[in-house]
Amino acid sequence: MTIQQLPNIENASPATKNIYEVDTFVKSNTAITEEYRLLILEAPKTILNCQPGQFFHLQCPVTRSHQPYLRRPMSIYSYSQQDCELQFLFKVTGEGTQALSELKNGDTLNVLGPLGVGFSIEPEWENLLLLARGVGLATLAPLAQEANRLGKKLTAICSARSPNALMSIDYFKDMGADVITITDTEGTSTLDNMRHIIELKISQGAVDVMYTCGSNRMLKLLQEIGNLHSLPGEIALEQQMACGLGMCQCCVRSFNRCGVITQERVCREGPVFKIQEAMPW
Amino acid sequence: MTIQQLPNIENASPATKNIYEVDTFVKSNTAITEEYRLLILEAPKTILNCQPGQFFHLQCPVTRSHQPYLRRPMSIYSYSQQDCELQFLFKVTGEGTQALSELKNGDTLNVLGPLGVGFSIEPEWENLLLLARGVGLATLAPLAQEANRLGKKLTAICSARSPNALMSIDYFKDMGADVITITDTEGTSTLDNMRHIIELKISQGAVDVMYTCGSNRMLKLLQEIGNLHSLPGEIALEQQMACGLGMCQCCVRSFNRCGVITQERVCREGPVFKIQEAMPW
Amino acid sequence: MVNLKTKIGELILKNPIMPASGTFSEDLAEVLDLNKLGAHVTKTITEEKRCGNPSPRVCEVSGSMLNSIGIPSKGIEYFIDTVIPFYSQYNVPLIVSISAQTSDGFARICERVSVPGVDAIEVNISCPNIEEDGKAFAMRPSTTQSVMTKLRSATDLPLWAKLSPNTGETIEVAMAAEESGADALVVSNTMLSMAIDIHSRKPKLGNLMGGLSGPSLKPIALRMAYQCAKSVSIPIIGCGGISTVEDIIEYLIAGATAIQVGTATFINPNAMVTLLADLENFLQKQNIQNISDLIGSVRDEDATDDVVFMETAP
Amino acid sequence: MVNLKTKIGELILKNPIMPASGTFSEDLAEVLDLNKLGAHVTKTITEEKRCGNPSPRVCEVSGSMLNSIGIPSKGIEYFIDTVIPFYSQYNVPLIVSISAQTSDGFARICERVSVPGVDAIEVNISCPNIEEDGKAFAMRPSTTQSVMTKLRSATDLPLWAKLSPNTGETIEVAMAAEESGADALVVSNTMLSMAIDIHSRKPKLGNLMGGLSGPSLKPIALRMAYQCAKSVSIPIIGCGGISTVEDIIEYLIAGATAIQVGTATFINPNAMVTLLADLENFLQKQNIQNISDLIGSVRDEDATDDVVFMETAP
Ligand SMILES: Cc1cc2nc3c(=O)[nH]c(=O)nc-3n(C[C@H](O)[C@H](O)[C@H](O)COP(=O)(O)OP(=O)(O)OC[C@H]3O[C@@H](n4cnc5c(N)ncnc54)[C@H](O)[C@@H]3O)c2cc1C
Ligand SMILES: Cc1cc2nc3c(=O)[nH]c(=O)nc-3n(C[C@H](O)[C@H](O)[C@H](O)COP(=O)(O)OP(=O)(O)OC[C@H]3O[C@@H](n4cnc5c(N)ncnc54)[C@H](O)[C@@H]3O)c2cc1C
Ligand SMILES: Cc1cc2nc3c(=O)[nH]c(=O)nc-3n(C[C@H](O)[C@H](O)[C@H](O)COP(=O)(O)O)c2cc1C
Ligand SMILES: Cc1cc2nc3c(=O)[nH]c(=O)nc-3n(C[C@H](O)[C@H](O)[C@H](O)COP(=O)(O)O)c2cc1C
Ligand code: FES
Ligand code: FES
Repeated sequence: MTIQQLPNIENASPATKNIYEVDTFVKSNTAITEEYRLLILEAPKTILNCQPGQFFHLQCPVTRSHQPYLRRPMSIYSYSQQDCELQFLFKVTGEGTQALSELKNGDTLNVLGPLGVGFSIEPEWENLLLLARGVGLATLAPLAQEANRLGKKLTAICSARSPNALMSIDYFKDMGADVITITDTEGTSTLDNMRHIIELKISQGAVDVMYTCGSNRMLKLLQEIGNLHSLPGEIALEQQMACGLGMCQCCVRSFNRCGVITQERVCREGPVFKIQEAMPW
Repeated sequence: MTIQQLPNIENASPATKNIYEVDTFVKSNTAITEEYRLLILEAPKTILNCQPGQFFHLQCPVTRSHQPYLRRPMSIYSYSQQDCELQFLFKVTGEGTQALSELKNGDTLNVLGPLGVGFSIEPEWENLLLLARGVGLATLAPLAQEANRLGKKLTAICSARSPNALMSIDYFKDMGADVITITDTEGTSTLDNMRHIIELKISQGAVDVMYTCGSNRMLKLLQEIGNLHSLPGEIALEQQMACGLGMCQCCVRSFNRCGVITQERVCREGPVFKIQEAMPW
Repeated sequence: MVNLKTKIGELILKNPIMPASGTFSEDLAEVLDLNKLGAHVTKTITEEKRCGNPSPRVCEVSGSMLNSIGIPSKGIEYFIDTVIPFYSQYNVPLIVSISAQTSDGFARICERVSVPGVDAIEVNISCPNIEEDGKAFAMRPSTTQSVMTKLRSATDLPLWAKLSPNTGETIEVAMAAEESGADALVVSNTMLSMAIDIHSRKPKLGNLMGGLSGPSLKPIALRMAYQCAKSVSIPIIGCGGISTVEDIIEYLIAGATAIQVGTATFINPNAMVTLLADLENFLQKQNIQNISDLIGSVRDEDATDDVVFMETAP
Repeated sequence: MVNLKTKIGELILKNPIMPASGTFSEDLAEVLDLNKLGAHVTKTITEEKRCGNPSPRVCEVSGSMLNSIGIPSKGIEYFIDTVIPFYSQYNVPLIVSISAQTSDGFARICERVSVPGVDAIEVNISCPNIEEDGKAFAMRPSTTQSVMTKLRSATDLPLWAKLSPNTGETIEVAMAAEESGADALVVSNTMLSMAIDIHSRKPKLGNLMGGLSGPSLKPIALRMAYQCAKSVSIPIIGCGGISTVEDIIEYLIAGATAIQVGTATFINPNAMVTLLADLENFLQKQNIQNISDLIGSVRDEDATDDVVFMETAP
């Protein structure tokens, strides 16, 4: 296993020190639902000093049928220095994730990371609320792990198309979370119902901070609720990436910093941003 | 196994009827010398109605390290309808053959063929002489098989850099050939010595026709000897190929047809040509 | 059943898939049923006999290829006596690609191939114009205009002008071709390129340079097809790097009315027939009844005109 | 030990490997030792603050990528106050890439970045010239000449003109740049291209079109580097699709004095350092003492001038 240790220099921004490009080995790669797979890698300890919300940039395999060129960004679903283990939960979409889905035990996967700025959990935040759907679960899962480690109380609202499509419920429960599931087929995943559930939790004093991921709908909802109750929150965002390191400026999104619109790089200043600064798209 | 049976139409030239594009399966892939490997494929019977001297056009595998794009032409080293077997003897040179060398048992290899016009053995030719070196052995081997089947007498002069680099000697012996080995390190592979050996065989009445492959040096030698003794001969030639089917005209070489220089396609009018018509390059 | 019919001017094709000139010949009849194709397009011919370029004529580059075949030609008589009758056995429009080094030469061969059995003439103007400075006709609107005007009066057959990606004036050339009477544009020919063998230090092609074709060319040719579709009203035939059904759909959405498949046939001789089946499947699955529903359906409403017509990388 | 030193005019580089503009930033310092590089080349800056293009700014195409980043810029002050001092900690020449939409704007920013710490100025003339018809300066010899002449009188620093593959007049543009005082040519920038999402039917780039970079560009840029090396006597810096040591050797043999690595760094952030080691190994194995022995050593003696200077696919 070649680890390319990369020198830390003075000017490195704190968030992305200790970036490694390294070969990992597939321990397992299994279907979780029809669309999602869990990839478990054996990785060197050194690269597993991660923050929840950070991501790795994966060099997907190349075959005659799939020839992804750029790396693919993937949130860390789980990491353990003790077990030398790194996990990704991914949705099979196009060229790159199809190639990932064909990885077999023992195969090599080159990863670059950990990258980006993850979620923060301020000491004074005791009650965490997390709102996740689809791929968002992958991103928010390690936050539950960390909350558990820090002894914080956690409410996880997990949304999906149907009860069958729900993922990681047991994982969140294991992390001591109070899990609420909502689905489209049951009609429980509407905006109104989400608002209702969150407002209820807030009224019970069970929310000091809210975390979410990706979706425009959820962002708007949490911005409204956050404004109303002066609650802080964080959101992990996605954007097309090339370098993943901050060089190419292709992953920018617009943010509203006290009325000034700025462009920030999702790979570098993000992928986690303050909910109130993020701009719906 | 998908066999794509391709219709024969009236205008098809006789040589390339029954061309198939088909997936075959690797039975073994082993190093023969430092540079050469033997690839044994399981192939459908239908595609194994071959002529010695014909070739297949191979779609080499694609991996992150090797991404050959065009097919690679390879002479048939051995074919057997009975065993559903197709063999290639190849030299590891660049992108494509390196990719071939990584094929493992059970892997799929898509082949297109059989292609081109092979060697002819006229009924009146009883004594065949074959002069081969390197990759040429691969091309001339099935000729020995065919000569053996037809009960012809065969002399095989096999040339190589060193005794260690000699290949397929046993194969030729099994086919009943009188095998003469010549090597650079022993100083026996000089033009003069080749000429000497062949002249001797001719004087013994052991040569009605001469076959060779590839090299400019050998072509010139056999042209001279053939002229001197009015002996017919055939040579298999190589040229860069794209389509392998006669469409792109990239594989042409010049030939001298009774004083007129013509351009012929190696993939279509060849790869086997009359020695007296071929032009040294 | 989906409707694959498409129209290039007056010419109706039963489906939009045809071979690219120079990557197709009578030989392919042994591998697939030529009756399945939307049209047959022959290798470019010249009036006189020609040898073509020195060997090697082809080499591989990352995921694609270069060629410098040149235009070996058995001459116009052989073509009329042998090739046209061969294709007449099929019930498929025959498109003949022609070339010459002067406008008058072009007009001459155009007239001579305007014979029964030929349904349209593809004009390969990517060849050097020896009357001017040796640059190809397709490099400039003025030279495109002058040759197309002569051709227009030399034949009544539909004229398809085949553009070159080597020009910096794609849109101007496309408009010049349209104005001077082209009935369709084929977009595009290969891109001038080079490769060197690092061991022998010789160019990998006998002719030093050659044309890039295959997947690497696709984003360039697609951009040109889009630019042309936006700037002229004659049909565009997309060509360059097509190897999957997704590639075909992309060209149709960009504005192409039909497409040509070149290099992909070298990798999979059955490519065109496979693509035809894939195209039918794709349309069925997407519930698209007519391919005409796809043509030019690109959703570029957000873009300003500036961007559509830009001719430089941003 | 092999000698990797190379000279671009008066400027001596300890090795021929440098990053391509826009694919490199201070951020890479966390991944590799910037002191190892032959030069540092910054992202193109403009005088004014700019936002860059709409998202998505990047997409993948077969074996390569398109980008339409545009030139987001924090403005010249930020650059002088922050970026130049950052690179001053390294013992490596700093090349600053500049752009503007008018010749005068170009001259202004050129003067302003001609400060200590800057060793050469790379002129990104692949941007639209809004004084004329909006085509990039690098599309035509005349516009290249006019902007380079103004720049020449605006600075004493070496000027590297970066050419565009979108022009049909590579050689004329190269000669115009040389005549008007360029000290070197960077060959080349990205090729205008397009990709469409077949499901949404939207262009994959927010800006509709973008520039092709990566392996697909190599045969095109290599051809341009060769043509330029044959037609001008100032040094050529090869750029386009370099990802292996073989690619570097190919450019050197074609006539490049140094090379730039762009997209490859996105795939392997360590690419430049790996290539440096590979280059040393390669030369050692081949028993080549000086890289200057490779530069321009292409064996093209068989080719006629016609072919060297052709500008169209054969
Ligand atoms: C920081 C971050 C974390 C992510 N975490 C996860 C995760 O944990 N699990 C998961 O399933 N997905 C995650 N994604 C999305 C994931 O990167 C894309 O699904 C994946 O790149 C798709 O690649 P593809 O080749 O299969 O699809 P294609 O559509 O073929 O991809 C084409 C190109 O678009 C890019 N792309 C496509 N979708 C996205 C997207 N949503 N975001 C960014 N780039 C995209 C690809 O990277 C590639 O360059 C994350 C994205 C980001 C930015
Ligand atoms: C009819 C015919 C039969 C052949 N039979 C055999 C055989 O039985 N065993 C064997 O080892 N080799 C044979 N060769 C040569 C074999 O095709 C090349 O060695 C092989 O294509 C090299 O591919 P590569 O990717 O490893 O090398 P690269 O040098 O990377 O190939 C680059 C390109 O050049 C082409 N090329 C390179 N060398 C040759 C060559 N000598 N002839 C034609 N094209 C070439 C490749 O096909 C490819 O397109 C034969 C060639 C022909 C034309
Ligand atoms: C081997 C070869 C020969 C070609 N010959 C011609 C030709 O004679 N006339 C012509 O107009 N185009 C010719 N072309 C260009 C193709 O018709 C087509 O425009 C180009 O290859 C791009 O399409 P592709 O990427 O699908 O191959 C040739 C291309 C190749 C690869
Ligand atoms: C994301 C990205 C941004 C770029 N930005 C610039 C730029 O600001 N100025 C410039 O002159 N070239 C820019 N380029 C072009 C590169 O410098 C280089 O010319 C091109 O990418 C070809 O090299 P490559 O194939 O090695 O990437 C950019 C390229 C990419 C991929
Ligand atoms: S992906 Fe390159 S800056 Fe973010
Ligand atoms: S390889 Fe195409 S004609 Fe021979």
